[in-house]
Amino acid sequence: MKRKGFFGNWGGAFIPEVLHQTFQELEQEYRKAKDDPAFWQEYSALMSNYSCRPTPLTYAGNLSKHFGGAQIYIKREDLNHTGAHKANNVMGQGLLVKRMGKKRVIAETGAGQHGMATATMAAKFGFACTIYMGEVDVRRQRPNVFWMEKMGATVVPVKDGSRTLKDAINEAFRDWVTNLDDTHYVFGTACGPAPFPEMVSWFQSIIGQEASRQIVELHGKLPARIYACVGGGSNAMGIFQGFMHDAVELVGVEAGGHGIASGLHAARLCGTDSSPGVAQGYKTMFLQNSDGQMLETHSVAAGLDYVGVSPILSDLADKKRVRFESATDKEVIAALDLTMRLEGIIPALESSHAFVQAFKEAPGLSPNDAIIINMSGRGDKDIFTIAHAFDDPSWKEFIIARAEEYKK
Amino acid sequence: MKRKGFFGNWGGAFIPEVLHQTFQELEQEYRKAKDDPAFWQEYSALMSNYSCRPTPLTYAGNLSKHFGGAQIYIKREDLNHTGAHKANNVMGQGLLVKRMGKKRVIAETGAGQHGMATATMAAKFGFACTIYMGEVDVRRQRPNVFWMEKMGATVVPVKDGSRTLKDAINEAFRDWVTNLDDTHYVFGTACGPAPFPEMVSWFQSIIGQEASRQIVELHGKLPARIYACVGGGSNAMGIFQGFMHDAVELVGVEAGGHGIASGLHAARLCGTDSSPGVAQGYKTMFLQNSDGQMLETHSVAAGLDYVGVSPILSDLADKKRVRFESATDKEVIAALDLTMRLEGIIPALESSHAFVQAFKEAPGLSPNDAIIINMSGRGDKDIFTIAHAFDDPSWKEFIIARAEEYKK
Amino acid sequence: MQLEQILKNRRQEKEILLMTHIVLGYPSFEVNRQVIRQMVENGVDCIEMQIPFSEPMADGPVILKANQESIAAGTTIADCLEFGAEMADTYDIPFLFMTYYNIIFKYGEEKFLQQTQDAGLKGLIIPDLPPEMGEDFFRLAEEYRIAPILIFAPTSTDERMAELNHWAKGFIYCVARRGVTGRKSEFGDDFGTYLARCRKATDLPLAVGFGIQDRADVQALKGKTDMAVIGSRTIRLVEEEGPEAVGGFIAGLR
Amino acid sequence: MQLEQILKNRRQEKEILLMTHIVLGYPSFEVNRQVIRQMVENGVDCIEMQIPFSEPMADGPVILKANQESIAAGTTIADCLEFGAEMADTYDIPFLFMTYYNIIFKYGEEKFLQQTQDAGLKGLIIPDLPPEMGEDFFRLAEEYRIAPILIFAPTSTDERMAELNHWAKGFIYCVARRGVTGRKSEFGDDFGTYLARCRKATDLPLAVGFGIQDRADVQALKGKTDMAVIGSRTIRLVEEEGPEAVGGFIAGLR
Ligand SMILES: Cc1ncc(COP(=O)(O)O)c(C=O)c1O
Ligand SMILES: Cc1ncc(COP(=O)(O)O)c(C=O)c1O
Repeated sequence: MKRKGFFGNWGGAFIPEVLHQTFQELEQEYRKAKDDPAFWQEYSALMSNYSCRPTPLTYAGNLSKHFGGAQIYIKREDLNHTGAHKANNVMGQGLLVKRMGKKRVIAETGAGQHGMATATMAAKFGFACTIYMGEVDVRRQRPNVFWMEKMGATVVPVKDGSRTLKDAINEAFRDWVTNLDDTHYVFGTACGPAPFPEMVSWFQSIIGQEASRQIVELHGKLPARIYACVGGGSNAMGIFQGFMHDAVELVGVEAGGHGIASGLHAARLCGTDSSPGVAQGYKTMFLQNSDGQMLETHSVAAGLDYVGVSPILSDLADKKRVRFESATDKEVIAALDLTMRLEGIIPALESSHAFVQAFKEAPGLSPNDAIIINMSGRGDKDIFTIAHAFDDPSWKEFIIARAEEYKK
Repeated sequence: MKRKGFFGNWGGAFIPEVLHQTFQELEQEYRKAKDDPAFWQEYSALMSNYSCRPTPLTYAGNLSKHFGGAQIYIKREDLNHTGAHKANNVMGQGLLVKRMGKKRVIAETGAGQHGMATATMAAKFGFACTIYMGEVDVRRQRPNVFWMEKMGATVVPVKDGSRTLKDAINEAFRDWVTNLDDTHYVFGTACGPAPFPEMVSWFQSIIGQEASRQIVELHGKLPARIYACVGGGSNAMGIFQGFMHDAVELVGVEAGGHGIASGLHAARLCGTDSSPGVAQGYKTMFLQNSDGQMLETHSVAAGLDYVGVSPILSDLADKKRVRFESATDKEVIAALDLTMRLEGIIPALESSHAFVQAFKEAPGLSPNDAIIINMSGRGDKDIFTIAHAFDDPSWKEFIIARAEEYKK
Repeated sequence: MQLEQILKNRRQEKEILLMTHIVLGYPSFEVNRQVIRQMVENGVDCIEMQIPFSEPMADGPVILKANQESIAAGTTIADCLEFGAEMADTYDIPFLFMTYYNIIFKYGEEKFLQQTQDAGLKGLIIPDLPPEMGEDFFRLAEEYRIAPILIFAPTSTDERMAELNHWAKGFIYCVARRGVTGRKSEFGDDFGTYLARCRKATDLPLAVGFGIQDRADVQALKGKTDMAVIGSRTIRLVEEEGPEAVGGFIAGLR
Repeated sequence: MQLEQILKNRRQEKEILLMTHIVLGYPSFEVNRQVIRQMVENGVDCIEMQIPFSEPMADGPVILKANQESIAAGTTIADCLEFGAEMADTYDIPFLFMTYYNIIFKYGEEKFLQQTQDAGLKGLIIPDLPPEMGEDFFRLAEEYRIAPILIFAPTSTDERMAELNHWAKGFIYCVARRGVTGRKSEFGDDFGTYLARCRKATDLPLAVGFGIQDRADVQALKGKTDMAVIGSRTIRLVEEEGPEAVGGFIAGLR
């Protein structure tokens, strides 16, 4: 028997009683929207008029030649307004918030992309907006913070716990239980209590819908494999859903950080440091110690640096429908470098994880095969991290010179 | 009698003899491409697969309501790959370079957008690439420099003259006359010697082609007015061409800097400090003194900070087909602020000039009228300038803290 | 005797009962001991001991910080169970564990219940385990005679209260307002209506918690509820004035 | 006498003529005077005086910098015309103005030609004014008997050379290579072929410029061209060793 909100063993809604009613209403509104074809139409019209959907599926001729195996295609979620797939989910939830008549939205953010997208949506829909962001991430993603504030959002740096994504989520929940009457919590990924995993995946499925049509147009047949990075799992779910019932291998790539053996990573479905758990309102594989306390995670990519993972992906891992791999920080920087040089495309650090695994496997496939890499976002936002990772001397000089001006 | 390469009194190709043959070949290749319907098809397929054309025409409902006059639509060139309309021109020239069999491209850049676009195109097409950029602009647009270098381009800071766009152009010409056999100079705007003004405008006309179709779809009829910022004039020419023969008022907005009266601006077609001249290979209205020496210009927007202007626009100004206005730095920051807050959209500082004028005029038009603002690019690239203009304290703290790390 | 009965008996003798809260291992088990001793000596009727969790989603800043520091200091679940046993053995009032579900889930539900029973504790408060997420667990708890304390919130409908009552044992924890622990609550008209709804929905004793700060608050609750819950207030007191201050504070509440 | 004839006469007496170049007002008109005096005294046959322009697109770093510093020091077109008149009046060799077209265009073409003629100058080199961009101007120049010097480049086709020859007066300036002024040129086989093409295309005297540095370069050109042009080399010399060094340098070239 399928339990409501569960995917196999995973999911559910482990929420404080005060939120019970709010979730009932959200669930209802979501079901109504899902059953209403006009809603999806409104959603996809919004995404094509305000963002630029359908996003292209770019053929990466130079990378394909370089690796001499599969034909490599890149799904360009970076071309969305605000620069990542996060916009899809957020605009969809924005429409729901309007339907529910709420006036304020809150969100957590790691890489800042989801915060940017939410602040943007709030400006567009005229909602008040508060964004919770781990203090570590505020530091990693300062430009995004600046833009969120300019868009009228209040950004609250979260100083508890590991001061990253999970702590921002806890803090957002604390806000929500306090202000639930007028506030909607725009969850940023396919995690959290039901109906979020399913609902976020639904909005993101627009990626896979487009990609499955586009690859057949361009390549003449379905791809052999699809690669997506996995933070919470929303971009992966988004593209995977277009190919779930086809003979297409789906590969999720987690943050390998300094290496799986180092303990400094965020590999929940392909590592050995995770175990089943219940936190942040849902049941999934968590990086936790034997007492059930969550571990610190690490990734060069703020958006992958998370202890949990979509319960839907945990289920697909159980069912072996999705294969999970990991990419180390070092591999990520190398793949990013190659992609910039050969294709003139700058993937976000998060997205670059998917590129790493695709590059490892492309040479072993036939030139008749296509693979798709889901490029979840663009790397501009990561300039502070990337310039740092490349140890760029003129960047450093520039920052030092700017600082001198500001000190005057 | 129409002289070849002239638009009314303006234009021509005032070039050193050593370039004569190169321009002949370029002119020929351009004519061939223009007469070949397959070329435009290839071009627009590239733009839709690699960038995300057609870019949306976004209805700005909140701004429209705010001003209570015309319905405001925004043409979203910011959603292009690399973040500005510059990509259109560059990809088009890239295809020509391939046809000409050259292996290296050079370009000047002011805002860095054209340099970014050229470096990107070079990576995609496998060309060697050198970008000339005024030293002042290198400082203003450091992030773009970083990405250009990562894309494999060599960025040369130009230390002569006013160390801005015009000097970068001179320097690029010096490279070109030296390396003309294997090198194409990807001119970045609708200026320079013929056939550049016409050719760049042709590639950019894709904006107007789309917009004229889109506005009728969305608004049911043609717009009353169109606003575009004018640096060299390429984005303005791009959108204007879609409406040239219609009863649509075309408005070009130049950089008013600290105000027209201050002398610190870049107003060539609506100010009083310019006069006819010949420089950088073409004849147009230049900001120059009575001896014919070029003046220093000023704008908060690096991409508008230029002494000359498209000869085609000088002609359209003569013919009163396009009206020219200017926006001051201060007005630009205010318009940018409003647009971020009300629509969740971040226009580039250059593009924000067009917003200023549209905001001034929208209240005086009827709600039955539509106006289009050409949003030539996104403002992310301008974070260092914008955060500075807003005097954001946490941004300053952040930069200072980063600098401290780098000093260790 | 089971929790419900113990509280009902005590209620016979007092106008209002007091439940207090501590975070285990914060600032240390030794201080916990001192604090609990003073609480018991000053007439507290029930104590909830929070086993720290790294993600205390329903707690406010004071308890959040206490959780994190306790974990950072090395507190383990085994330590907490052991300490719980010691307290239940030492004092003749009911003790409860309060914690988030993951702690129990990860430890093993049955093993945890078994040890809780062995330790002599009477109940469990798990703010993130609504009954529909833990049907098996609720059945097991019954087996091990550990009362699962359920929570009513101002947002709970009458139907929801009825459903919760169906699963609840021991008493009902009525949170006084929206929000997390630690901030002050107002006990106005809305609160009265809400509490009346709670009363109608269950025969179990009612405890009111979230933001109860002082004597005035406790007085205001007399006649309206069976038990007042003092949470973050004592943690702050210990932080600011040391464990010795707890006795006087408790004594002055009723 | 017109420029072509003057040069042809001088060529009767010398194996190769020398043309030198200065940037007016750099580092000052006073230094220009000293330098020109030494040039004339040491047998230079023709001098091009560059009127500075803020955008000297065809010039390399040395001349570029000289242009900018001259303008920054306040040099005006009127100063240049006046100084030109003084030189033409003082010395019995042909003087030319070299400048970019905007200087003339902005000053007024006819007024500029009139004053150039009045000053006694013989010709004009305008690197950014190909004849098809200046038909009217070329006709006016003829009227005022100012020779418009045109440029052949290694990239010019035979047809192009013929067309240029049609407009040219005085002599043809053959640039030795691609690129801007200032870098050294190689006079190899390709150069020989190129120069032969130039010779065939015109009856005017041929001058070769761009990158001629020393005696060896000038020697190599003997018999192949009528005149060698020394450009940035003397500017660098003045910068490094002062104006006094020019005389000896010029004397040693032939
Ligand atoms: C660009 C980008 N890609 C990927 C992710 C990871 O999230 P998810 O796994 O939900 O797609 C993030 C999260 O912030 C992101 O910004
Ligand atoms: C975003 C943007 N808009 C406008 C301009 C101005 O150029 P143009 O007038 O050629 O469109 C630039 C130039 O760099 C630019 O980057």
